[in-house]
Amino acid sequence: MKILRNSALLLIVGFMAWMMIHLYGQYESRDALNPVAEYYAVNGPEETGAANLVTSIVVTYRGLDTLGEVTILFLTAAIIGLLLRTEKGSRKKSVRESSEFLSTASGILIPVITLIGIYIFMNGHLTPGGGFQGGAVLASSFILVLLAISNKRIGHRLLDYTEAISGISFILLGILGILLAGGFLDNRILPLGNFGTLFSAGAIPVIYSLIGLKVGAELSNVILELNQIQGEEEEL
Amino acid sequence: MIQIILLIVMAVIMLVMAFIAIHHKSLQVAVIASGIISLFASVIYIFLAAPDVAITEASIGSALTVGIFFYILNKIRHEDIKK
Amino acid sequence: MKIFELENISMAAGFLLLMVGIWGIISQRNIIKMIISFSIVDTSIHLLLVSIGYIRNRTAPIIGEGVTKTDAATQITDPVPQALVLTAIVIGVGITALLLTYSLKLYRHNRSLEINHFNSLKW
Amino acid sequence: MNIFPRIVFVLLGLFIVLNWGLIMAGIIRKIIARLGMRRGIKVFQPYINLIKNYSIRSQLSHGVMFYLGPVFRLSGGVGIFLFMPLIYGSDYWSNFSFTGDLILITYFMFFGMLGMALGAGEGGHPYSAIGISRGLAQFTAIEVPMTLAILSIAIQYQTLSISEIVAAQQGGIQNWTMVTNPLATIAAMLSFLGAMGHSPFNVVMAPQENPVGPPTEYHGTFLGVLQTNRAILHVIEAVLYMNLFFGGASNWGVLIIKTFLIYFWSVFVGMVFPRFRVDQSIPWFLKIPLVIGIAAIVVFII
Amino acid sequence: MVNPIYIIAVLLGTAFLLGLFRKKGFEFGMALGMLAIAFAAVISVHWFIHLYSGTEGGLNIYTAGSKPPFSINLFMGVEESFFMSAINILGLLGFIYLFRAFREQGLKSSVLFLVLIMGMNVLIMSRDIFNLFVFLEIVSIALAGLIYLKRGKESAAAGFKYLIAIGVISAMLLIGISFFYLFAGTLNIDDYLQSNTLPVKGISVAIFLMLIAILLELKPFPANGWALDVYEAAHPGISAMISSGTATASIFLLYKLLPLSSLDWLPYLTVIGAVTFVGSNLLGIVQKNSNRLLGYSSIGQIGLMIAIIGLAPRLGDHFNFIFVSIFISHFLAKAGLFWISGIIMRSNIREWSVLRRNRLSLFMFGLFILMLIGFPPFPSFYGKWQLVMDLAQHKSFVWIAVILAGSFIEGIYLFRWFGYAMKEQDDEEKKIIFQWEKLIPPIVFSVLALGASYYTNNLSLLGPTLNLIPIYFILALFVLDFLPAFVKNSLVIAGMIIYSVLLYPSIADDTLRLIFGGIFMVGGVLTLFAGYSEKGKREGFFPFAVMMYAGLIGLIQAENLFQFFFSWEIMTLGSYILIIRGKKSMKHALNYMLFSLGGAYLIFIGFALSHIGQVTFDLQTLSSTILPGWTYTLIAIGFLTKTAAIGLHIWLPGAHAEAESDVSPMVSGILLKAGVFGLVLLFLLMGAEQAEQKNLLYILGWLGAITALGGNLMAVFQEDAKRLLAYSSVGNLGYILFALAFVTHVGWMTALTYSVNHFLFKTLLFLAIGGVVMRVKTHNMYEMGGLIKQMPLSFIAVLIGIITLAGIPPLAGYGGKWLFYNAVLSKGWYFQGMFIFFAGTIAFLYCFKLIYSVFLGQPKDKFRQVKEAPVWYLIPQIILIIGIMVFSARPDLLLKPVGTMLSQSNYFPTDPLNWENVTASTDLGYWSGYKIMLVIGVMFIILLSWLLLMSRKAQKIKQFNIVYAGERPFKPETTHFSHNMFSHFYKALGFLSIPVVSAFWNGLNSVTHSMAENTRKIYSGNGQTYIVHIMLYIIIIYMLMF
Repeated sequence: MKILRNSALLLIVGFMAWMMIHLYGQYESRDALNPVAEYYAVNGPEETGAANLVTSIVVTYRGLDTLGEVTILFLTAAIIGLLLRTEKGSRKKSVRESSEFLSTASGILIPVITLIGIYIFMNGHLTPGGGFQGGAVLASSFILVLLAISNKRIGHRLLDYTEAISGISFILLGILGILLAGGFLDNRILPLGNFGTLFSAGAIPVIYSLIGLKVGAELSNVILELNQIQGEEEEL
Repeated sequence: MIQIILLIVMAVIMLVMAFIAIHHKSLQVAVIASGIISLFASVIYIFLAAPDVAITEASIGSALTVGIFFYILNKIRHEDIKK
Repeated sequence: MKIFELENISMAAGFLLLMVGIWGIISQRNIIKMIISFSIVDTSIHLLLVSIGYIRNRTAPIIGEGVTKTDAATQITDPVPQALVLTAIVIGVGITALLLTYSLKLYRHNRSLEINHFNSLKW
Repeated sequence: MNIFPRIVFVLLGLFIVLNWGLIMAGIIRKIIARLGMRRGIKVFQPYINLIKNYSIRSQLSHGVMFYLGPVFRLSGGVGIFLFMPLIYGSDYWSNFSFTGDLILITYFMFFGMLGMALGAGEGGHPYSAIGISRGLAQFTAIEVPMTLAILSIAIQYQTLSISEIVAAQQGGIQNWTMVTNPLATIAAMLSFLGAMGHSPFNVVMAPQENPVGPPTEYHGTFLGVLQTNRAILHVIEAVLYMNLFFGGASNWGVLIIKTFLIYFWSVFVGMVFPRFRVDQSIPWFLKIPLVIGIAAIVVFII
Repeated sequence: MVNPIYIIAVLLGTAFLLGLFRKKGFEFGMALGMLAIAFAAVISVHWFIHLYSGTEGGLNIYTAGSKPPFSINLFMGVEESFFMSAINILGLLGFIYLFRAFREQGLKSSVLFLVLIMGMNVLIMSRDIFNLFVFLEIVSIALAGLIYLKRGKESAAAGFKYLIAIGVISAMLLIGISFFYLFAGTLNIDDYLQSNTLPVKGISVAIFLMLIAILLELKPFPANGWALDVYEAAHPGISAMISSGTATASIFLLYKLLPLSSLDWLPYLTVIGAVTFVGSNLLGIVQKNSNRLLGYSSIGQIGLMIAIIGLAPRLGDHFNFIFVSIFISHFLAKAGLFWISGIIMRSNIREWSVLRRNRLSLFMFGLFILMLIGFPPFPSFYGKWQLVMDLAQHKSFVWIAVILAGSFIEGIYLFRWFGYAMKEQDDEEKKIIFQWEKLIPPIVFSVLALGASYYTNNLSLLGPTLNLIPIYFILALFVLDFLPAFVKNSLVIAGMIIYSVLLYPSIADDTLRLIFGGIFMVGGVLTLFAGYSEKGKREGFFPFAVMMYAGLIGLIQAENLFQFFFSWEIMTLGSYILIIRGKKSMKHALNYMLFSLGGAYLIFIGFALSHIGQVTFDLQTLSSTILPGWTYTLIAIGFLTKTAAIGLHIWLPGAHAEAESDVSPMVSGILLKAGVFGLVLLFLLMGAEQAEQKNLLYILGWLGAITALGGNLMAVFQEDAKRLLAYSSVGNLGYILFALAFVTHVGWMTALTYSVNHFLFKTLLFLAIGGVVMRVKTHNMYEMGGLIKQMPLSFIAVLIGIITLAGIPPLAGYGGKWLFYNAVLSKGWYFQGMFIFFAGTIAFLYCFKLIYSVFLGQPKDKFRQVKEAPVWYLIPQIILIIGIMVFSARPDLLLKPVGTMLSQSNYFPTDPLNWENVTASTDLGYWSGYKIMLVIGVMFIILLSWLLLMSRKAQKIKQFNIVYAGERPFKPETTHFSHNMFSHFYKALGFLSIPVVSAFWNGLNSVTHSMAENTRKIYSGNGQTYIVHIMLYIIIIYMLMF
């Protein structure tokens, strides 16, 4: 019976593979950029002032995607909160003694990791990396905070505020783009500055920092929500 | 040429890992295997001139995802113990 | 040497990985295994996308060492797929986290991780 | 013709028919008795019965419909008489047949039956209703061959007017429907057996033997009215068959002979055959007479 | 105009902001959220009004200060603004609806909702494929969270299944998008479309993956198990959003992306949509859970919309109208129904009877159900009409059949459900609260539904010609439903009389319409009189009574096919609701509706066929149809359903018998004539030659004959008085049918005479028996008896009625019989004629049974105190009796004009009837109604006097005294012989009444049900199986297309 089932499923995979082979068969190695990419390559640095073209695309040209993406993380955190929320709405406080070693280590590590994270998203327009990566690093530092300190309420509020403020600022900057420049999320509301320096590329570093903060807060929130599961739910 | 050979090796490892992730009995091993897949993928991204993607994949796709997996596995185990 | 080039190999690897992931999704009854398979599928698609953007012998799309503003068009790989992958990765994480949370929830409700045990709704 | 002389002739005709009906009933019963090796009643016994009933003083009425039942019944009988041309070629004896044709008579037969059924129904005796239900059920089946026969004649003569049907049969026995359309005649005569309610189709009256039933619930004047009607109806039904199948009558003598023979046919059959139950008689009518009736039509279609 | 991007900004900003709020700020947070959605709604509606009325093409919204394809752009056109308005209004109401749920689950859940709305807005506006992917994910994830709003095991399982299904689908989408970028070099829809280059090799597979993913989002049958679980498990407020909201966005997405493909997707879409429509509805038949049922229905409706998109080339200019009207009906109705479901919190459709406790929600429920099925005056009716007409123009008969079959199947379960709500037992024990904030959204949508109907009527190609006065009258009656019954009754009667007077001049020249109009209107007023005997308010009766009469009169007035069909449906609807008001009529009303619906669809197809190659919908187009055989057959069968020809009759007895006392005469005496009118009209329009040539008539003749026999035979064996009369109607309609099939002058004259006769006597009988039933509270005749003393007037009415029915001279019925003989003989249909006459004598049996069992014999003890029927029942009876008498004495009053009309119709140039004063004669015979009446009357009086004279001393005794018979039973044990009166007849001919027809339909029914029962087993509840379904679906479609 199991063999029968598996061979039937294999057959499905086979058919899917057959479909994908059609795609693969059509693929030919590229030797030039297509017009859109070429536009980015030629005009991107001029228009956005960012050295990292991926960043310029992510933050400005496809900024709406990024907004959506940030929203998805936001949603995820909210949904996890909703899903794991206990019926009474109050979470049991888990009081766990932090080990001496952990608190000492985190005392040193947290500032370092946070700084790395901030560095990554601040320099997103120049070097590889940016808001997402930096955000992830920030989140890891937050995990350390979580392990180190026992009062999580403060952390939670902080996260919420960071998340909300960075998110709203992101949108406000986007709207400023409509009002002051060419359209929603246009980075030229700030001077483009000297190409290749930290304070260049208009609003990109600002936006990317906000994204970084928001992503960091959101990822941290996800972790926090997961951490707070107490398993006391007696639902149907 | 070395790049190509390396790439093939990595691809093979990824596939093997994928099989392990799917068929290994232990969920922990499976999760780690999936993390390894992501990790190798991020190396491939560097080969393919995509450092941004590589960093992201490594930090988010690999580390964070594996972390969440373990978190949940832990919780599930915890549930079992409790009840 | 059409086949043994970087982009071909990585793309083939992506497709193979995709198939393995799909196999995992439809064959594994354990929902954690299914979620792992989903993340494999995600990775495979990212690999495909990056391969699509790759152009042989070019560098990363960052203006700086070795890439000048003026000649960027002939020196860099396609930045667009990379931007897309960035987005896709984050979305993938979100969905994976959600799936995992749901699996925990399901485990609480049903004391089981087998997908065929969650069929109280049907027909 | 003016209306008043016509009324006079109608009343005269009615008188003749009534008397002939009473006498015929007496004669037939006498014959039956003799055939059964009995002495039988007096020939004038029906007259005696009639007079006796009309003069009974103690009378009971169950209600309006009970009262009206006999009126309906008699109206049915008299009505058929009124719409029936009696003597061929005589305007005096054609009654009110100008108001309607064969169809009218066919359907007017129901009038009396309905009234009778309702009247008896109000009597409250269950046997009345049983008898009526049987009678009606059997009647539906009787009607089928009859209808086929009528249709067959109508096709044959291309008219529904009785006078014209009679006219078409003049000039000797070879022109009678009996000869020109024997199938229709057979079908009609078979259904006539049922219509007369003699054995083997007298199950309708069977509750009488209990000894109750529609006629016996009535008494006195009511019964007198019913007896009057029966006398008229038997003759006039025979007249109908005579007109349709046996060349009509050109004078009263012929009429009396022919009606007697037609009526006697039903009595004769009844003496030979045992009684049918209703659920037997209905299929019977829907077998042989039906087939014959259909054949009677098919002959004319082809 | 406000830039639509602010919708996104405001919604998202509010969502982010709400993340900050804690429990204390809940109300404030909700207010903010509501404001944000209201803002979105206002802006989108504003844009819609602006773009719809203006000449502008729409607004391109650029982001990031560069032009597409380099940056993402949004587009706000008229279509976009329309769908956005819909979604935002839905969102606003949905938000209000979920107020309590949000409070229980925390403000975070309302954040999800806001993001959901935002996502859908972007999905509609965005012109960038990858952007669409991102926001599709947003929408999916937000939904995945909201599914758990209700909490619990089921919700968790459904959410998980949803997530994995969406995961697979979005993987396919993403692969498609990736390779699309590879091959096309752009992610912008417009850019790709404008490039005008030949499609790149290989791109078709990529586009296939994209489109199939979007299609799978639309839950095509059978790859939709996950969606059904979601519909069932989610909070109804969320299900409403999925069904009306995300489906809207997704289908617009499909519409938007479709042009990308160079492959001809349209035929496949049609097939996919049609399979979904029929398959999903079929499975709905056996569904008991209301939310899941709504899910099946949603999926079906979306399937229909997909099919319409697929059929777009055949619809041409009408596509927008058709699509939008179907869409708006689904949109409003489905959301409304889900909302109502959430109000009453009952999952079993049988328990929806609680709706009766709240009139308003019951009304809304009915409104939405009817809107879904496509009854007039709702937009979907117009949409389906136009759709079928256009499809017929392109000879796409298969699609017409499929679409109507699907609609019919949908009708089955929706009307069953409606029946449950109307009639199923309501467990009073269980309390229910109708919360105000949950009632607001469905109320708003009901109002919108009515508004949309009005607007569609104005917009449709034929609409403005519709006579809306009756509709307004009906609406006014809904509003005035709080008045006492007698006020409303007077209003309705006055309204009908006024309308008749106004109507009269327009039909005065047209005898045919005058006759039927007379039956409908006079009959209507007469039967309404009986309604005065009702105490209280009689809620929900008058609007539907007027609806039925409006429909009937609409048939008379109809100038074109559309108006005719519109009226036909209105009439069906009104009568259905009147019938379902009866005590035990749930099942019968359903039967009635299903047969009517099926018949109406056949008529519909017939009309569509006749419209092929025609420009107008004028009734005359029927006479020049290019497919006469099919057209006439279908239309005729449709009308035959209404006249309950044998085989299609099984709905009638129950429906007519179980209806209320004064409704039975309406539906039996009057409504049935609609079918007759339709047939007459059809034959007139067919033209004599067409009609003569067809074997159709011959079949029709036999059908009529068998119907007459079967109907009467069945009537004989009934114990239920009203059922007896109902079967008798079947039989009588058989006569009419038979006579119509002659297509000769005298034949038609017979049919029309019979129609009038049947109207007179059947209305009379139903009224009389209805009056009796009102008093004795039972339908069973054997429980009655001897009522002549208590109800003499009713007795007289029944007596006159049955004499007319049986065709006994001198009353009017005989005229029909006489004409019949003439017709049969002149046509030569002797054997069919024999059936008819046999049926006629059988009629005698049940006539006797009716009058005897009820009025004669001995009375039952418990009925000795009953009174005569209410005076309001007697008045119309008296009027009808007068009518019968007049018509008996002077048949020429009717027959002469009919004869003239028939002669003038180029149809039967010669009138075979010669009139000499009041004596009619044909080649065959003659008949003088007046003289017969006179002779019989005089004779009767003479004989009566004779008897009176002779028995003047008769003593009156009680009914129990049957001492002459030697019996004297004790009182309670009556000797009333009534039950199973014709058992001997049954022994002889009962085999003819074996219900083969019912057995056939029951068999069909059970086959359908077991088919659905077996098919739905594929939804095993296992999420993995659902994924396998999805993959198989992709593979199969792929194999079909490549």
